[in-house]
Amino acid sequence: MSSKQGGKGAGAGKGKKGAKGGAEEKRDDILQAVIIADSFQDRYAPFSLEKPRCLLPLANTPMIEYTLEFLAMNGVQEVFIYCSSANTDEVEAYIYNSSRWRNGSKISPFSSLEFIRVSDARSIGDFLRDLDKRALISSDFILVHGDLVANVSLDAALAKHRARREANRENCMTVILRSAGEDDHRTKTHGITPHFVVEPSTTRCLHYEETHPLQADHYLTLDPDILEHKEFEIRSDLIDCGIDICTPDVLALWSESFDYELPRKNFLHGVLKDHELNGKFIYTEIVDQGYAARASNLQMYDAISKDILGRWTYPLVPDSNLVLGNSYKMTKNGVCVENGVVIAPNATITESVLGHRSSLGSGSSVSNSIIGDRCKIGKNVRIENSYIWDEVVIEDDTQIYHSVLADAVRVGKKSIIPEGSLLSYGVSIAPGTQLPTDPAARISLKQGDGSPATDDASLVGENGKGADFHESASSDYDSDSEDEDFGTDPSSLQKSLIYSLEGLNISTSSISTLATHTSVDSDEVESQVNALQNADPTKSTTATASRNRLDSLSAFSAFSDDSMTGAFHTDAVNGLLDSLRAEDTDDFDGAKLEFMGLRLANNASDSSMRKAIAVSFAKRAAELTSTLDPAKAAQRALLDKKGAIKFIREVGVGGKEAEQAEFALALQNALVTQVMGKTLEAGKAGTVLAALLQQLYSHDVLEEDGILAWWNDGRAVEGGELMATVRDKCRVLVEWLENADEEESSEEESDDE
Amino acid sequence: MAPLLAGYAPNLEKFLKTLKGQSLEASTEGLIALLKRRQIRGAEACAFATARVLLQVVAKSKWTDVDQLLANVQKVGARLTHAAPRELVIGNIVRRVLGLIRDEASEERNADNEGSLMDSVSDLQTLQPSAATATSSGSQRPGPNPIKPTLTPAASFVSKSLFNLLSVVDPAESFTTGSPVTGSSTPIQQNSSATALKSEVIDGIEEIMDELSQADDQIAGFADVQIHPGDHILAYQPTATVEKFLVRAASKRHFTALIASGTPSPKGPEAYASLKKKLAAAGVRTVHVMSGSYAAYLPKVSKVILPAHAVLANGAIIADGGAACVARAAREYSKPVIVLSGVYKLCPENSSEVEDPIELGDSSAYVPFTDGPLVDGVDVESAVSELVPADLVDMYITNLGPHTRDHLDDILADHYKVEDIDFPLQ
Amino acid sequence: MTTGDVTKPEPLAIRTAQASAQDDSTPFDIVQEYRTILASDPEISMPVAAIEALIALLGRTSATTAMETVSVIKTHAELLQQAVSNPVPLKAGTDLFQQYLLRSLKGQAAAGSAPPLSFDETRQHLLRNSQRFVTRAKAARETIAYKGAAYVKDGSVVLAAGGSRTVKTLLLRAADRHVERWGSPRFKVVYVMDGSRDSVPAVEALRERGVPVAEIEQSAVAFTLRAARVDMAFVGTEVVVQNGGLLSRMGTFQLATLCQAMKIPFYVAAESHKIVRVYPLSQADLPRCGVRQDVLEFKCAEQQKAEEEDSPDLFNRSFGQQASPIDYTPPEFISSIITEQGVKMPAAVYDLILDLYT
Amino acid sequence: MATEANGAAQQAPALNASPATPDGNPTPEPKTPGPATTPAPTAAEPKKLTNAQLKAQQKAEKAARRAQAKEAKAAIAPQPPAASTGADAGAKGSKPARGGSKQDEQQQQQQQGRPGIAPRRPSMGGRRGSVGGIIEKDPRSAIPECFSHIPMAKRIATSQAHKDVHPAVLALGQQMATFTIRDSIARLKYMLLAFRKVIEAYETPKGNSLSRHFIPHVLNDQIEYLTACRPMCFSMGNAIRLLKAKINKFDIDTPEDEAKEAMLESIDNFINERITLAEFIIARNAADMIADGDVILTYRQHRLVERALLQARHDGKQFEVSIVDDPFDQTGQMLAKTLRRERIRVYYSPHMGGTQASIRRATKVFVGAEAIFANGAMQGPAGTCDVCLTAADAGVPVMALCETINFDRDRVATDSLTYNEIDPERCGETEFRLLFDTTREKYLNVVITEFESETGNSPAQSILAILRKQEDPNAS
Repeated sequence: MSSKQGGKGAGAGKGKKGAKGGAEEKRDDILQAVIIADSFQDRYAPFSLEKPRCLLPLANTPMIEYTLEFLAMNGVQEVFIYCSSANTDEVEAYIYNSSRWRNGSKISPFSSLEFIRVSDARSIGDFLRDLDKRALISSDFILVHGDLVANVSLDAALAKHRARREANRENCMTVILRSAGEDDHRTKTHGITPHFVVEPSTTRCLHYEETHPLQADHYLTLDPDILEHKEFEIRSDLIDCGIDICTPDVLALWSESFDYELPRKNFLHGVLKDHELNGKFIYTEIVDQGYAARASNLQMYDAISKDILGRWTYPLVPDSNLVLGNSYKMTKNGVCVENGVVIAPNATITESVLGHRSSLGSGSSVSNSIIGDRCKIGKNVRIENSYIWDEVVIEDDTQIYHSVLADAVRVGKKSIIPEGSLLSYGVSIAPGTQLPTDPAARISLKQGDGSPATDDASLVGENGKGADFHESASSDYDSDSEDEDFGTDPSSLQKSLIYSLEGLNISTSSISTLATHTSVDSDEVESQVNALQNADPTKSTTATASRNRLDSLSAFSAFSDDSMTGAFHTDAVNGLLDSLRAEDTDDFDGAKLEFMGLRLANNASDSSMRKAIAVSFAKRAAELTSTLDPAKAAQRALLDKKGAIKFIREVGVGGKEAEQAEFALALQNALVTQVMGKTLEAGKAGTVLAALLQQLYSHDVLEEDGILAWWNDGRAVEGGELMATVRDKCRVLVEWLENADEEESSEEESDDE
Repeated sequence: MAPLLAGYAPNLEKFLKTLKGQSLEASTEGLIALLKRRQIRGAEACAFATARVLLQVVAKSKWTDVDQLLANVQKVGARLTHAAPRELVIGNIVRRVLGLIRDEASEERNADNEGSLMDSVSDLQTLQPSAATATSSGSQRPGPNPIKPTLTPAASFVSKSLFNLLSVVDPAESFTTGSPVTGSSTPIQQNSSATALKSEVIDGIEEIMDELSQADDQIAGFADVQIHPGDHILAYQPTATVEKFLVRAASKRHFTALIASGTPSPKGPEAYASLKKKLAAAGVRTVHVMSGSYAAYLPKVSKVILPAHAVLANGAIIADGGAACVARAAREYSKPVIVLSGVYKLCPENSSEVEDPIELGDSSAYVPFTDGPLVDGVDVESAVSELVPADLVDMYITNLGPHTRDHLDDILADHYKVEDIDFPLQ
Repeated sequence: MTTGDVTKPEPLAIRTAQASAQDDSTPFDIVQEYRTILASDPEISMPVAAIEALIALLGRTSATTAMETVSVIKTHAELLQQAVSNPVPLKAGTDLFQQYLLRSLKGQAAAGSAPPLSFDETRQHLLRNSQRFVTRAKAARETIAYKGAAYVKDGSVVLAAGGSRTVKTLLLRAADRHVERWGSPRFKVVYVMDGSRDSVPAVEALRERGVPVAEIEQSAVAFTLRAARVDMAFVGTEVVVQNGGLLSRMGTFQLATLCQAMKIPFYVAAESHKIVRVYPLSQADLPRCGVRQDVLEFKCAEQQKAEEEDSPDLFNRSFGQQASPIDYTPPEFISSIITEQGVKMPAAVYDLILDLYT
Repeated sequence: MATEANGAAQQAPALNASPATPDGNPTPEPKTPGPATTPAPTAAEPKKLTNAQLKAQQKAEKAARRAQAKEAKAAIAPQPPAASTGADAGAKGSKPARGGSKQDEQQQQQQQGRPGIAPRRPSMGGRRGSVGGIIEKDPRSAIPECFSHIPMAKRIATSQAHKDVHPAVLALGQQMATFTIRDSIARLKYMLLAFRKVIEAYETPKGNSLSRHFIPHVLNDQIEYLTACRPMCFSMGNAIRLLKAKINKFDIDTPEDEAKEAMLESIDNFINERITLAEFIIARNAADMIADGDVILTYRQHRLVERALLQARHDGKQFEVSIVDDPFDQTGQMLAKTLRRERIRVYYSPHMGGTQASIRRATKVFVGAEAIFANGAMQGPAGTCDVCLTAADAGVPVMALCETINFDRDRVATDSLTYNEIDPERCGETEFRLLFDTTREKYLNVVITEFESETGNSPAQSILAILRKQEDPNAS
């Protein structure tokens, strides 16, 4: 049924395009962008209770400023900002008060900036479905989030995207990713690791999946079809900055699947998985120049702030004063100060930012920190790696390490704020208080549901203000709670400032790193896969508390595979081949039974069965070519054994056009592989394929549409000219099919008899 | 398809295109944003963009008398300079335009001879410099041999000064006292038409823009004098200016050019391809020295050529990072260091006045962001530009000709009015 | 000088009322006048005092014609110069004044007052504004301070020497700038204390402003320049000579030499009216420039004794108070001269002179 | 037969010595088990691998040496026949030849194999392959004539090498030519180790005496070949001089085994004293020059400087390091990371542009010297001179770290073009680069050598004095 939808959706998509075709060309020079200004997450809790995430200060600048600047930097003309009713007002107010961005402002770099309010939105998906309805989008547009900090130039990516889109309307989306290298990198997301399966030759994205240390098994399940690709990489070294270049079809896709909520976990993963249904292609643009990251949680907030201090985001640095009215100056020791700061002569400050009219008392030291406007910092205060927002008061002799203090927080004398503390708006810590270390405190004046919290003197001291923050019952987070319910939700890993897996019971099996294997000799591969299957999971390397990641750049042979399906494939192919080769009997039912058994044992997907079958017959045919001419070989391979054809028809293919195409493609791939495995001369491969297809056609296994669908399928020509040449050999057949009529075909048959 | 080829990202050309239709404010802010985002950078581009915007100010901004016009130019100018504090040429262009206005204004006033004792003072102050800019603007017109500025304007530039202890009036006070004498520095329009002034000033600004576009050619005009047969010329990170210079020399002289790319360019050996090609065409041998350091080569080098981002009043220059090292090495082997710079890059600021001339650029320019440990642990400081102390430079070649350090004062005097020297501090 | 070239017929000098009044009273003692002026105002500098003195003279002289007046002024100027051991600073003032008169006499535009005032107008102007000139001189000092203050950056270490009020003001302005930007002064000062107490006010004032100041002996300069990693040196001067060099209190040359050796910028803060038409060639050349000082007295025991007997005589020879010895700092040691007219290369000084006296 | 076996046995260590280079790679670096999978490397990456490689090879060589030693002893005692038969001319002649061919194969593998597999060789490794291609045509043709007098490494097909060149030397020559072994001290060390093998394999022909025959007929060929592969560094020259002196001292009728033993022993001592121990003491001496609160500026990554800094850190000194790097091979990044691991604050300036600014902050400058000439001038990696000049202007003291073995008693250089070397992969008009530059003695405040404690710190001008002192005891 989902397939139907797919069909409809695709159709709708096409229709829309057709309709807009003209307009599109005209408006191609107008670049549009959509900002998702609401994440529907609470990873910034408790701060996000008071202010929408995209307005929270990052290096003393509201995040959305970076996002808008990025769009301006890339010449975007029209901007649509999506907010949920929850916080539209605030965001809108902010934009409205900014003489730079306000819609229609003389000095705005954008020709238009519109807010779209979706009252009942529950997820980003809802936004995009809504956007689809509105049909505001005329052509390629850039989809970003309100917490994006980036300086990458999109020109190249846009050009490529456009070129691809013009080549094939189904190429609907390009995902911008920043490579971040092998090693641990502060700017990679912790906890949840995205894995992109990419075909290097085309940069096409084949598969997307997220893993996190809390999940029981650390396997990526790759759709076997992926393995049809001669080469692909599993990239987990990437920073996903959430920049997508989309054609309007993308919105159509969202609409088709009403249940998608998240652009990656649901949409990207889903669309790629159902590729056969929607026929859409998604590509990646992996940049290694420039900066791009999302402050999607506090850890990223931390990392990006550090990157800004380290000028990795240049020119998005405080002393560029991109925000109207700022006048930061870069001074010695990487210190950036606004006008009117007061730094006592013997106060030391390094690698930090100090906001407008903030003061630093004598004997105090600030390092690797960002301090907002109008903060009062007393004498002999020590601040390290911390983020102090506006109008914070810190009294003498207090120490603050790696914490976030929101606006108007007040910390009394001789207090200690240890690593990871989060002090939300207006919290006040009484003098001489030492906040807890493990777990670090998250103090707020409000509770998760927004209701005021009753001050907890035991935490914030006598007549301090604020209490330990509890999230609304819906997503209860409490670091004291047992590991189980803590462990269930990976996002909980990202709710703290400091990433740590301590105290979590994490299964020690790492993401299975599949053997790298460049040769394509199928037999070799099969043995390879067997080896994988036999590998005892407990033997697999144990995860440290740090991230587990696949070796980011291992080239995969078309046949190496995630152990499960891989195993099935091997056994199945071997089984089938044996019975096909068998001299004594010409019965195929035994093989069929065995096969079905295997299938159940491994609950192999249809596609993997399809592939197995295709491969075995292709191989058989290939073997036979050594003695016979291709045509005969194909015929013998298919017909020697009674029921083989039937088996293929029932198990291997199936009625649908798409499935038939897949089978054809599988055959093609298999033969090509044979050629590469030197078990079949290149010349013959094509003819064999042609012969096979023809046979299958004449035995009603494949129908005209199926074969034609395969013929027109992009993948049939992807991956080397070998594929192409092999395919070409079938041109005659195809042409013949296209204007086929009964007699001819029957004649053909009779000839074969 | 067009936008595709050009790309969407804004840049100087795109900006200039927009100027026509836009409101002045929009243009100003537009430029400011581009400057801040470094999407317009480099002396030439900044100078040109500034001139264009100031032209808009004169043409579009609302003003009825010279004081207002000056104020408007100063206001916009100040915003631009603050947008890119390290692009000193912006300030220069603003000063040039201010001076221009003052000249035109005073001429206007002389036209109708109200030359009373009162504002007569200003005549003398302004007349001679105006003569000066006359000569220099004369030299700005295209022509093989621009006239070298005479001493007179320089003298007149200071003549006001020595006596002002005893003089009847001096600007310092006239600013404070609201008497009509204030006209001395910014004469109030009595009955001369603003429109006339406007067109005059606009012409002047266009002349400045001509000067910008012709500077390189004029500088190149002095090449063959400085470069001799058999020389080994080390050109540090040659710019368009240097390229013209060398190529021109190549047409007359047979020398060897060592192209010094202080840092690996993304283009690799292909960098400076056009320069190499042109020189090769002229039969000049080029060696592309792929090194960060040059002390090793200097014994063989006969002259070092540095392109300047800006030349400061005391002769120090701001140049690409690494230039100071080359200059030092040159001094070590006492080889002359020649700085190429259009006059418009000559700033009245003194090296000690300039707010920290070392611009820290993009850390990822040379350090891969993909190197997690490095990114996290190490304070990367990649200097885009740095200050080459005055004592390391031997000669400056501008579109007016070759100069020594002591000369710079005169040129400054020719091009900037005393009143504007302090811009934008005032 | 297009406007000036036409010389106009001399109008007869009219005796002004007040001139006639004082005419017959006690003869005018220029030296006395000069000393009282100097004493009256600690802020006033020698050239300006000299000018003031001459203006006073102008008010008192019975001279009728322009020529007369000029010669009277001339003789008094010379009197004045002979009266002091180091006449050069005075010369700066007197020359300027005389030149100003001469110009107007020649009907030539003294810049800043064109078209030429008649001689009498000039005279009137001078008499009327004599006080104004003093204030202008002080204003000039402020301007210099304002310009120089920009040189003192966050975290820099500045070395200063001598009793120059200009340098003092300059550093105080710098402190103000820093307070504006940082809330507190972010630079340090090393003050070279020559035996005199002249620098004490500056040191106190700076410390008052919260600027950390270190006082060092002259002998500690070389050490300090490196040890304190000094970024730049500021000195005042008594005069700036024709080639852009300095005649200034003893020790300036030494300081300049050390700075150059250590590649530390050496800045001079001087009002343009301190520029004087004198061209010393070397330390030995000072007497030719009219400087009378006996820094080098090689003596043996006898002379030593002899002098102790007639010490008073020794006193009269050099006129007490401003007898502090000076030395000559050649231009190549000077990074630049900060004047109220802008920052000048030493070489540019000659332009000023040329323009003034030709 | 016996010879065959013996020969093979004798070759064995030599063989598995150099293949060990690529394979086993026991680098302490936690990451990337096998470099084969590493992606396109940052310029720094392969450098580390090279280090690792060197370590690896070192290990292997040691192993080889031990094996050799055992064998030698065995050879001496139980089976004199082998030795004697070994004396047979034919066998002797054939042995190196055969070995040579075996080595050849290895070379081939190393040559073609490596670039394909992965960037195992230094950053330029990838391209060297290509250079190797061009190399057959005269590589020097493109060198601008004003630099034509400067020598350059050259890859010589092992087949072209003199037949008597020992396999181990052949291998080493290639590794030097390809800059697989790059650092001067490393080159010195491996040369000596190779010579060890040469000596072990050497048997004095009938009617000849080792002391008369070995140098002219064996050693010189080796030296010639090595020099052809890459111009010798000063330390190599010095070492050879000392070795020859040693040999010449042998009495004509010193028994061969005794002489060989003596030579081997002196080589081992040499390595221990002049390299291993020296490095340690220099680091020690240099570390003592660092005081709390210092900001040490250094250029690129240099073995000695790195060790010194770590030593100082280990001594609990509190200081910061400011690294200026050569943008064309960013070895400084490696140093930066190493220091970070020791929680030393590091400022990193990727190119010369940062020098002036960094110097302002620095209190001392440490540079590693390739060599120091008789006049006290220092040869260092290109760029060192620029750093020292800037330091001098800013009045920041410069310390040069250098083993005495790198002192050159005879040669004097006042500029960088007298003795230098062209980067063989940048040796044309489109790309040209010199590897070293020379810093005049007046810009060096002190040279830190392996002399005990304080006395190890000498003014550059007086290195000859040091040499004199040094040689006195050594002369025996």
